[in-house]
Amino acid sequence: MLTLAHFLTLGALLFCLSAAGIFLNRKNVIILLMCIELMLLAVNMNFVAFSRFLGNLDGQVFVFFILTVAAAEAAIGLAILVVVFRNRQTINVAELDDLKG
Amino acid sequence: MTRMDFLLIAPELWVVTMTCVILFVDLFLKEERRAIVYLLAMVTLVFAAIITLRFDYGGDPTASAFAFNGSFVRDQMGDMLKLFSYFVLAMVFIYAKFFLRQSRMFRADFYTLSLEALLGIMLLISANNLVMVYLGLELLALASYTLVAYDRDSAKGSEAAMKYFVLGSMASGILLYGMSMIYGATGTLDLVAISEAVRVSGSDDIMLVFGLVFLVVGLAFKFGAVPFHMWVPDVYEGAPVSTTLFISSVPKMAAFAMAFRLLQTGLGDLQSDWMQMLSLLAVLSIVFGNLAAIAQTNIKRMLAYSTIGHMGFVLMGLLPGTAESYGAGMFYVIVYALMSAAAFGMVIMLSARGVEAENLDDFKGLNRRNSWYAAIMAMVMFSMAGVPVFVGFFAKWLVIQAALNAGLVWLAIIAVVFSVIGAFYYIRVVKLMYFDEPITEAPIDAPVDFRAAISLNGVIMLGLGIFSGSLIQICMSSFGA
Amino acid sequence: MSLKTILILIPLLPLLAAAVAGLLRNQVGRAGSHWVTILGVAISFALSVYVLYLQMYQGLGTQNISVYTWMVADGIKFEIGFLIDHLSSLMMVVVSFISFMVHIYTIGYMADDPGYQRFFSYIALFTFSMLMLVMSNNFLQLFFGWEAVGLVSYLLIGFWFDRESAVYAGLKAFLVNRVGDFGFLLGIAAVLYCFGSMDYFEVFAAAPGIEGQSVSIIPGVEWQWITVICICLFIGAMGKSAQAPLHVWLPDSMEGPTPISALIHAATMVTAGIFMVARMSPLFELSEAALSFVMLIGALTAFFMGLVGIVQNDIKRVIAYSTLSQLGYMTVALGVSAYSAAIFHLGTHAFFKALLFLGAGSVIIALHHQQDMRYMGGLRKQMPITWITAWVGTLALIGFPFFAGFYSKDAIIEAVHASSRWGAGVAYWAVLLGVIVTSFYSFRLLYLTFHGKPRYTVDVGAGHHPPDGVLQHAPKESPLVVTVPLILLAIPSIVIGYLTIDPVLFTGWLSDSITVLPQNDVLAAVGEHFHGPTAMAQHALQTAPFWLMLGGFVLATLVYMVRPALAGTLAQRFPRLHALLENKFYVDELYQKLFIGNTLRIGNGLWKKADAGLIDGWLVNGSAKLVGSLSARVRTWQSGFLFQYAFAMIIGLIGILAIWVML
Amino acid sequence: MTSNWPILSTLIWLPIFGAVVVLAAGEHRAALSRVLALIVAGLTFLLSISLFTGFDTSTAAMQFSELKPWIETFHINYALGVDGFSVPLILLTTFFGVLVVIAGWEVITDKVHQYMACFLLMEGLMVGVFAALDAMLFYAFFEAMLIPMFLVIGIWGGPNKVYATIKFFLYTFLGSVFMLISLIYLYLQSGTWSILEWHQFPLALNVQKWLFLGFLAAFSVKIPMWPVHTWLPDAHVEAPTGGSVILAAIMLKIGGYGFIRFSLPVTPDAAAALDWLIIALSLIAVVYIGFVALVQEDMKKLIAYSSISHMGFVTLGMFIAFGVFQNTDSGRGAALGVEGAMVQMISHGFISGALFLCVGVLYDRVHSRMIKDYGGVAHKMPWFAALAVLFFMANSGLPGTSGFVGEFMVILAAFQANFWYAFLAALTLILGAAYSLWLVKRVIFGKVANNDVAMLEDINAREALVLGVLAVAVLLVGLWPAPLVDLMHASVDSLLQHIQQPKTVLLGGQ
Repeated sequence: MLTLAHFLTLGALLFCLSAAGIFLNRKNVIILLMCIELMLLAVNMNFVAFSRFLGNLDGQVFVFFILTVAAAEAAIGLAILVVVFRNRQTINVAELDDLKG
Repeated sequence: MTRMDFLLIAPELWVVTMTCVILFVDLFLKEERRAIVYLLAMVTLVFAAIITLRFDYGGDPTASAFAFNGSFVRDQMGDMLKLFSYFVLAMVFIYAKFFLRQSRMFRADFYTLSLEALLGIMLLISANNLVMVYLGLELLALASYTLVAYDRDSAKGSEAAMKYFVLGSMASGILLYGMSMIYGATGTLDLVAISEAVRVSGSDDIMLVFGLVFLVVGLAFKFGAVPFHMWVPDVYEGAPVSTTLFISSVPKMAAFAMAFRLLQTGLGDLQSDWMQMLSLLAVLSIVFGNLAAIAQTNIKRMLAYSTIGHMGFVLMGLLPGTAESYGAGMFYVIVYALMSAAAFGMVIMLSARGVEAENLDDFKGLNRRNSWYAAIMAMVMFSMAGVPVFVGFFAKWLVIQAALNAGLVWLAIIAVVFSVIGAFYYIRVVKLMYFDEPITEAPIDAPVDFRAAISLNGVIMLGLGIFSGSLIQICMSSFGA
Repeated sequence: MSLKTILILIPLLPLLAAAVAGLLRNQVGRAGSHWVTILGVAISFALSVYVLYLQMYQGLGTQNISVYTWMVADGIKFEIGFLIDHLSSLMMVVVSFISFMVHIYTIGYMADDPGYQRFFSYIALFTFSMLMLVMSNNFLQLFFGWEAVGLVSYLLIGFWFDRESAVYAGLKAFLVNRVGDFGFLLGIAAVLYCFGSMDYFEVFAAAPGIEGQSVSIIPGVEWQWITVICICLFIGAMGKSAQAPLHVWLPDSMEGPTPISALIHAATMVTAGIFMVARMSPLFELSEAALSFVMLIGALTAFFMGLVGIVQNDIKRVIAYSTLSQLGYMTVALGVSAYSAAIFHLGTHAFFKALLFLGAGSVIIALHHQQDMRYMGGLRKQMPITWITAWVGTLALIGFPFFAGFYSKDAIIEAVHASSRWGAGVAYWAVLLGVIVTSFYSFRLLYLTFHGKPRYTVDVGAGHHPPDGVLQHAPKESPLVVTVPLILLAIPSIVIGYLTIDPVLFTGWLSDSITVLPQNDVLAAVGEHFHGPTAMAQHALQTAPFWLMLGGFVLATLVYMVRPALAGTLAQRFPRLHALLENKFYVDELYQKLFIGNTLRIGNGLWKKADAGLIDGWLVNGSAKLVGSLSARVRTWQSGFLFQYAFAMIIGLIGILAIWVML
Repeated sequence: MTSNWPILSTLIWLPIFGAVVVLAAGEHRAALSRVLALIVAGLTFLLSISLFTGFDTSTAAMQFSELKPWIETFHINYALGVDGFSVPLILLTTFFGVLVVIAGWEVITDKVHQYMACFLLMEGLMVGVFAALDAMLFYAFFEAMLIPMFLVIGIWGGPNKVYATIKFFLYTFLGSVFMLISLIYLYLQSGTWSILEWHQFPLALNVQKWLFLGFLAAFSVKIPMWPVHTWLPDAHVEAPTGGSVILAAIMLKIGGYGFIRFSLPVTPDAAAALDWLIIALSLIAVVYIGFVALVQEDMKKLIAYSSISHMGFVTLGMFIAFGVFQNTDSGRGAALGVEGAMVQMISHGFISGALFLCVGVLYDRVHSRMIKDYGGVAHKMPWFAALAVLFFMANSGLPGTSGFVGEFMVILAAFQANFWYAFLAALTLILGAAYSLWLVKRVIFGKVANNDVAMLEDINAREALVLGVLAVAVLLVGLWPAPLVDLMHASVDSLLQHIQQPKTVLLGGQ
């Protein structure tokens, strides 16, 4: 029998994975975008699980909103990625260090 | 959904309508008549203000009205923040127009995106439901990302946008994670309902505290509090100055409102927990922001670190969790938005022919070139440093008073000591303007609306200081203090 | 004119004259300035004589007159006012007379000086200050006059301000006097503490009340309050009256023009200390310890400063050391409670010492500002009047019977002899041996200056700045404005002692101002043997002082007239002693090393090390630097790398989680 | 003029609005700005005289009071009023307001309108400090004053002006923020910002001590006391003459005024408990700084150090009272000390102002402040020399000049408390004379040192007027201080009565 804890653990793992992905990845910006999506999915997992176990639909509604926003976010993220590439001819994270100090 | 619901969100509706109108009108505008967009945007703000003001609470400043099943709230705090958002945004529009024209970026996008961000801000200010908070936040954030990358040919701009986007999305994720935890612990997304649930369960619930931590982190990112501040300097520097001007001013008011709604309305019973988290963040921000600002040579970057320090003060106003302290925080954030707008307005004024006046040295000898604008910048700097009788002092005073009232003497002492350290880099700007010889003798010129706005903005620093009583009164009464 | 008006006019006229001569110097011109000041001082002299006349013959008693209230604070009245009794009216006459003489003399002495008006302004100002001092009825005004005469003295010593040495001497005089004033001020503060008043009468009336009250200034040592007060006040007197070890300024003050040396540094200002102690006799009488201290300091000065006078070559310095020595005599007299004798000697000394100085000044003019006695000699032929008056002054100084100094000095020696105060034995020997020393250096001066062969040559073509010992013109007698004051001063130098010894010393003429406790009254003891001035002079032939004086005369004649080579031989025979005297016991050198050197070292140390180094460098700039370096370091944390930013956020998140969830 | 006329407000706002008008005259109409500034300053001074004539010396109550709400939410009022402590200081301020305008007449040629405006602004703000009865109002004036001074030093200052002015600003700012914390704390406890009500507000000793230290941080920097004095020599040296004059003559006095207005009456028990600290620091200032002044090579620096030393008397006089009460039954000397401190402040205003003007006179001609560049000035500038010697004599506390009165009173008072206090304080008689007159010796007297000195011309009518007026003031106070001290008797007595009653008692059993 799957309990709430299982889902929450899965959510937490996904969250950790995505967070780790953001700061461990030093190569490709696209992987960052993927990690962000993953993070949102981890949250969705939580919401859905809670919604199911609390018997309250609000959580699932929230998930729909999150999915929608995530799509918009991805669009903007990719657009920025294009601009970055156009200006710098690279999408290497480690080379994005003009601004510092 | 009733008529009342729509009456309550009329300002938001007006802004969203006008945004669409502007988008549409722009399609048919020739390049040389683009000023119409600017005028329409200004009209939008003016009428938004009128519409906002028309709502009547029946004389009770603490009264609130709910719409859409409690997911949207109107109260005096929200309305005041909205009004100041319109006002500051109007300043931003005026300043930005001059810069965008000079750097050949005068397109409708800036105005529509800003208005969308404003919509996000308005929603955030009025949000009374976790979903609404999230939507407002994202609306603001997505528009902001785009604005940062507004100059498509700027390598720095795109780098800043990328960093902002990644970190911002991550912060959203963290915030959402916290929201999910709170949802799990209380079974509701409505802030009022959450607060009732928390009152029952108390703060022993580990899930609740877990959620609270994530929520605070998300908020801290929005404020730019240390250690979640890394985006601030890079974005301020990388973005075109018109965008920096926007990001540094209006959204701070939204962040304050969001923090108030989440922490006080929703999780007010956990005040003893989040107070300690916020005080840690506040101290780190004040210390780190002021220290790092000293070593800067780029004025945008310097102001970015100064923002971090100032946001520490706003957090200081939030954390005691009393009516007076919220009033202080609100006053601070409004004042900060005005100061920041004026400061970046001056940066724009000195940006000749679209080349940004990024370096502090560009301010050298300003008094010789034009003593009035030097005086304005000096007033802004002294205000930021917290020297009476400029309004920045009164903001600091209220916040410190709130902290002292909560018994946080150590916090107050750290705050004042680092505000003195911070005063150094502000008066260094004054030093450059007044004591040094100018690098260039080029006359300073700007359109008349710009000159009027910046003059008004500068005089506000002094006027609002000398006559600070009424604004303080309004801020305090919003929370019943 | 009421008495009050007269009294106000006495000091005020010289002040106004000073203001006119100083501020309107260009308007009144040279002649105008001397006329206005001389007129002012002359009227003030005449009024002083009138006041004295009132006191002596009209039965005008002691007058305590308040002029105006300076301020009232804390219930203490600080007033400006006059106390007129025999002591102060006597002093007023002495001061205004000598001042009057010096004013006239100055016309001749300063005739060619560009600072003519300034000089008259200064000396008139001095007269004002000194009169304020002696007429005062309270401690505040006393201190005012005390410092004001110091100021004028400073200005006048450095009158020729392009002379480095003169300016230095002025500074030195002021600072050494300030050391004295330091004690004086503490004394006044102590008076206020003990009596709660600044007024002489109130203080004197309350004085017996604090007898036996003690204070422990240094923990564990109990001192009588009255002794503390008296010693503090006397330290002031030591500065002003140049008593060892605060005597160092007086010889140097001879850098000033000679009229000043006569007026300030011989006759009037330097005696202010003596006057003050006499005025405070009701206090001093209560403290045996303080009086012993006063006496010993006086004895020390009287003998040792006289010794130094023997080897000086500068004519004015010899007289200056003589002054020191004579002031020592007066101080000794104070110390044995013979206040009247001190005042008596003060008066006689004022006349003959002013005479000697002015005589020396006359010589100096004749020799074109040559002051070194090694380049003088045989001037008696060219300058008969100066010569004769100088003899008169010398005889008075050494105490030749019937001359003024004889009566006053003999009275002091007798009084010391009669005293049984602790240390009086030592003091007696000091004043006794002082007589021979006085006699020796006085005749040495006379011989070297007026007798023997000239040690200068006259060379008409020598130019304006000839070398030492060469003169452009032959010396000649000084003009009338110089010689008349000499004659006018010579007369009292002869007769004043004879005429006044009886009333001043023995019939209690000063008893309205001076208090002497019966058990201390040595003058009464001396007075038992007094049978009139003539008898006293005759009796003197049988006493030690007379023979000692003669001894000095014989020695000086031997060394400087009979065998002039002997002086050099003696100096070679006793090189150590000679060097010791030549260098004035090395006191100046000691002070230079001990105080000036160390003061500058401390000052520099505190400034460079403590102020600039520790406080400013380390604390102030150090913390600024610390902030700067912290800032530079903090800045590097903003590395620019996205993953590090994200990492920081995660760490922050985990940190907060750890703190709040785990704890 | 009616008796209801808000004279204090006029004195504050007339110069401030005058400053705005002068600024509006613009950079190119220098002559106009000068005349306008003179008119405004002169008018202000004339108006301020009515404070003196209309002042009732028989009462310690506040006079010429004004009260209007300012920030009602926090009970902050625009409350003004003067007593025997503030009137002399306000008069001093308006007096110097006129003098600095005249002193800067021809000397300042760059941005005259801003220069004049800065000084007028400062004048108004300083009057505000002395007249404010509301702590927030006081603080606002207290801090706002820094800005014009910061600009004056920075714009018209010497070669190292930036370091000096930033140091001045931050030093003072750091001190005053601690005071702000004390003020806020007092408000939170008492619910009012009224300084007079704070005087009556009971506080525990422990709390008082912390508040006292907060005040001390602000006022000790301002006055300044050892060891937080190091901003002063730098600021003075670099400031233009007018700046130095105002700084020395008035701004330092604000620290002393603060002690009287806040430290003593608000926290009397802490003041009594910690008076040893102030007395020790004051005596260190007198002696230590005296030594330091002696070895200075820069005239302005020497005068600056001598100011610190003289300010030691102010703090000593104010805090000696507790020792006097302890050491004597009558308490005689306590009032003498406080009044002496006040007189010393006024007198030091005249003297240090005059001395800086004297240095300014030389600097304008030779462009050096170093002592070694002068010598024999008296040959070329006899009138100047006479005035300078007078002022230096006054600086060394010569009786008959104002410099004597305060020192004399404080030394007398110190003796009533402890012999050694008086002993150390009286050392200034020697040290003060030493550094003042040694400077006179090297600068004024001696042979003409070099060509620059040989080319000197004596003071002109304008300089003679300024210095002459000050000379009269110095002599007047020295010869007849009664009118000055009579002004403050009632206030001093009431202050001393007040500080003798422990506030902690009012707390009851706590």
